[in-house]
Amino acid sequence: MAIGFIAGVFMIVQFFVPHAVATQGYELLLDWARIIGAFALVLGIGSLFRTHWDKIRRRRSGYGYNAVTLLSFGLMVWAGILYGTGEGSIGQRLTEVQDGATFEWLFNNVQVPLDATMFALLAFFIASAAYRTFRARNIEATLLLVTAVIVMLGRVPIGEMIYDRMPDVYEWIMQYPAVAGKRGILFGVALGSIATSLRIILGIERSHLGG
Amino acid sequence: MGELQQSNQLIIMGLSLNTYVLGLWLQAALTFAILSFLIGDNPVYKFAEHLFVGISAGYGVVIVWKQAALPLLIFKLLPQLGPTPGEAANYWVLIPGLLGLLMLARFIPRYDWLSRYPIAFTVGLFSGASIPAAVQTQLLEQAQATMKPVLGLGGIHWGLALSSLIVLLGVICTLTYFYFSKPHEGTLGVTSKIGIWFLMVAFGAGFGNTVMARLSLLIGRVEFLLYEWMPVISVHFNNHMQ
Amino acid sequence: MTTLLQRLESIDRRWIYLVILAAVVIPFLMNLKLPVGKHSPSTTAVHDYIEQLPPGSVIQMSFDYSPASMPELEPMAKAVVRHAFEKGHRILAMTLHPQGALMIRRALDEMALEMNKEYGVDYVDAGFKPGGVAVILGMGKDIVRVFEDMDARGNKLSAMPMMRDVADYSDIALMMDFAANSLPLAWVAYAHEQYGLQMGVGLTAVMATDLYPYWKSEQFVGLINGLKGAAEYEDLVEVPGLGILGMSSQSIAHLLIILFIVLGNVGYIVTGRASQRRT
Amino acid sequence: MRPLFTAGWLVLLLATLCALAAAQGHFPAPTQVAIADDAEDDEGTKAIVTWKAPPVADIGAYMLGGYEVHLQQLGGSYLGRIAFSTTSPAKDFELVALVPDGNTTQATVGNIVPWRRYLVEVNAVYVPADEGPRVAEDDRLRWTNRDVSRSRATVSAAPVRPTGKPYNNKRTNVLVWVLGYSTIVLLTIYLARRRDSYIRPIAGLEAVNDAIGRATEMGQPILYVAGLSGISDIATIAAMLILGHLAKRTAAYETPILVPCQDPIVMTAEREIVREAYLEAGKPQNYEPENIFFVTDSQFGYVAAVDGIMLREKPAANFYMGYFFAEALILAETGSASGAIQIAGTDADTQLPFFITACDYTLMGEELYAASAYLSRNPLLVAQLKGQDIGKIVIIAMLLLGAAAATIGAIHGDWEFLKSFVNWFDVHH
Repeated sequence: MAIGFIAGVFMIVQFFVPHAVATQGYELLLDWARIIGAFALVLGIGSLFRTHWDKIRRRRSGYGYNAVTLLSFGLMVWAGILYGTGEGSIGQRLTEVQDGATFEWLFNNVQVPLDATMFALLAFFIASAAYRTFRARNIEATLLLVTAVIVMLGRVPIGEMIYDRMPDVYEWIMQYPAVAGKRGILFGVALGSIATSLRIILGIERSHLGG
Repeated sequence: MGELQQSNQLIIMGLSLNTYVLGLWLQAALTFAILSFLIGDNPVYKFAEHLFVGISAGYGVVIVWKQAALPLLIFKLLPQLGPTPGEAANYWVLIPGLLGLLMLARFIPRYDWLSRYPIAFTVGLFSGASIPAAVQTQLLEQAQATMKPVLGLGGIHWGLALSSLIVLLGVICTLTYFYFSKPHEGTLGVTSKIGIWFLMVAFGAGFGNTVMARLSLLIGRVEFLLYEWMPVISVHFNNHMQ
Repeated sequence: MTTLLQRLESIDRRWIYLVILAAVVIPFLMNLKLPVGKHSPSTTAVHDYIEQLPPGSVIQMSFDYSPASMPELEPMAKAVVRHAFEKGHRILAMTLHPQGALMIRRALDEMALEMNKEYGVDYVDAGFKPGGVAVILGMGKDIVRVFEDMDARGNKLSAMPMMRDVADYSDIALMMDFAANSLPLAWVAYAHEQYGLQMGVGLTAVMATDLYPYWKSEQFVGLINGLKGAAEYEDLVEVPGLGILGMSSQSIAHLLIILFIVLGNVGYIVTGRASQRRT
Repeated sequence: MRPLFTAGWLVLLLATLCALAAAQGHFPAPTQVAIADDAEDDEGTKAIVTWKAPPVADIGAYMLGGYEVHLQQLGGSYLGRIAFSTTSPAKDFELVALVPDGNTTQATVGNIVPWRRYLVEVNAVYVPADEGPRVAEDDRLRWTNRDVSRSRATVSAAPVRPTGKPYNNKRTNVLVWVLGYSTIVLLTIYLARRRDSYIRPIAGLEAVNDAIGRATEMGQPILYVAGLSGISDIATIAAMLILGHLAKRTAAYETPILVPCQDPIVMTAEREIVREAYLEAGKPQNYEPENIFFVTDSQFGYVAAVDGIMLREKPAANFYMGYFFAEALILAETGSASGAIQIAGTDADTQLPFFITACDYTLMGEELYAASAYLSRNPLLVAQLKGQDIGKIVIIAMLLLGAAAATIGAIHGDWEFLKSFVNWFDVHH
């Protein structure tokens, strides 16, 4: 579609133009994309409601949990937008930019611990993944596990007690061989992503538009 | 902590509760609820998961409303509602507003094809932006970092030169692993094999280097439970004992 | 023997979870303080730099992290604050991270209370300032103006006794940036390179790997690397805290994971041979 | 005696003049005010104002404290924030800068709209000599002296029209790569039809059919996660293309494919892709848009929900394609515990180690972008891979040349062309 072509070409061209018009145009279009994103979120919320409301309506097993989702969603939107800081008329609250105390309380005491704990699960998963899969099956797997073990030892004082130059070994691995592999990936990724972008801008690839 | 003084008293069913303390209990309960996932799926985790989805989706809506919809669209069209009431309305934002509305055409099956326009715009925009960015940060910067003296001549330390040579060979071999249009046999077979070795070293290093960061996250939760929540429990117990 | 190893190979992963949980929790419960080992030169460099500053020097600290990286960065921030206060230095705290304001209150206010330091005289909390590079550049010209003459508590910055001695970067002996992101790069590029501000950094382990070369090239006076660096710093100031405790957890968990890997491989090799014999 | 006599007269004369000037409120004004485009400024938003100091610097108890610079825009119209032509009536002069130093005769003014015409006027400011010039801390356009006297303003002779520059020549190296590589890719695509092309096997993609087959046999769905970086990332688009090919195959087998989404725009595009796939497979009646659904835009909220889906819906195969952050291992470990076949593909180099260890097959980096070509065998896409391979050869050649240049440059420090070859790759952000 022409609109995608124009937007894409503009973004490439503006990169090479230092003029204020180019930088302002760049920011303008990014703002536009954010506005479109805001509308798209309505679709997302529509989908969320449909998924959970369907299960509640059909009394599918465990529909109580779906009610939890919808209620907590409503609570957060109420606290953040409809109630706001709790001052002024509903119209004033709707256009309030600062967050109310209730909204912050919910965020700090519900979302933050959930986020942090979900993230912390990784401590367990990283251990079990290492245990299950670090097997010296062949050269590749052996290289993977030996490097991982050396690097892990390089990070704790005990590594130094085993071999006093462990931190240097760690440093060398991180700065040279590991960088080589990573850089190879980055080069390939750059080539692949640029080619894909070109295909999209030129309209050779249009399956994301259903065609 | 300092928040203690600022928090309000809540009275629920005759029990006087401090919102700060209530928050700590809630945080602790949700921490345990998520950790219970490690034992297996259970109603407590399921509850926490559904709560998490609802709260975070709600949070997302509030943030988009306050940080995108209001300042970028509504205050531009109706400045009298916003922080700078004197400013003139900017009707150009009607263009993205219209594109956004086309997105909503999805709700009307007959016109849902209209949503292709905003999608084409967004995808085209970011595709275009990504091309020079990829060249700059992934090609040029990385290429230059690889161009180092690879022989211990002219005052270059041989160890450093050898390390740089390893990086150079490693990058080249890794690139040949990604070569698609020829079978990996003969020389290409050898170099791509060495390339995989370098990849594996990189992955092993990445894995080992991340363990510490991930354990720190768990330590963070443990510290919360031990040093923020536990003291509150002991205070409560003491109060009840008296 | 073989059956035991076989069973070990297909062990329920929940046992592993339990062992990791124990490895992390027990050091805290037992107040276990494993030896810190040799101090890294990059940590010692920060310590020595603060040590040699004349008493009363102003150290600026930017707490550019959020609750997510608190376990790694808070222990080191507290240790550095303690060291600075002990030496009689003054601290100007600030942050470029929206969630950093809370981090300042947690790390700085608590230490100030413990060490009996007076707000406005010994330390000032300028709070969060949005704008990133613009803030860094602006502070090179006029610090009070950048913060619009307002500290995090709503007081006038210019009214603080300490701020009378602080106009711009030339009055700051050292800037410490505690960060879990690439903000130190902006500080280096704009404050160090353009205004000659001496700076040290305290980083999460993941970021430290990326920024290590800047210490090597002497753009940082020193670098405190994750919990390990925090533990070393606590050891240097001789007040063990959450850094050393956390590092003990880390050490034990690391060793256990390595042990798991070794056990798994022993099991794999032994059972692998057994199955080979069968075929 | 004579010099002293002359000096005495001069002082007297000067004092009289000053007293006269002060008494009449007449302070000398700067002369030769001019405004010019800032040649260093690429954006076209800055201009340089110059003037000559007034002839007399001290007047009684007053001193020349500095200057005030006023700008006048000569009209124009806006498109968004972009300015065009200059026809509407001029605005008033507006104070844009204080120069609190009598010795300065130049100022740079910013915030100018490019391509508009501007006039400038400068007046001198006189302040009590014992105070010196003082400017308010909170408002750089306000003097805080107890008394401020201004001369009349001198207007610049001609207006300026700052233009900025159309091209950033520090980015030529990027332009060369963009143009060169695009040409290679487009040429290979253009020449595509000429011959049949080979693609080396990609293990993860050979396993796709097995995974779908297994799900069909077990009568369980397939789970597809298209990364967490949203529509702004090309990796997500690559992942959506792979989804299209997968959906075609699952449609044929009538195996449902669950696609939880974290970005609503991605969700909308994916629905379109999957619908089209079902249409092509001849089973449009089996397409269920509800299977492609929005969860939440929060990273870990999304992961919590997807983990729940894995344990409750028990998909037989999990696909993770696109860009991932720390959640990669949470997803992959939960999936592995639930016993699903797992195929991952990502260009996130930080997460590859975790997918490699916890998944059955992993597409690494560029393989993610090659996947849609491999799955479709579309000659255009296959040709694009050829273009990428030529790009690799060019990079390898550059690296070898660059390393050689650096090595020889270390020996012959004075061979400048070697250094300039390596320096050509410098980037300017």
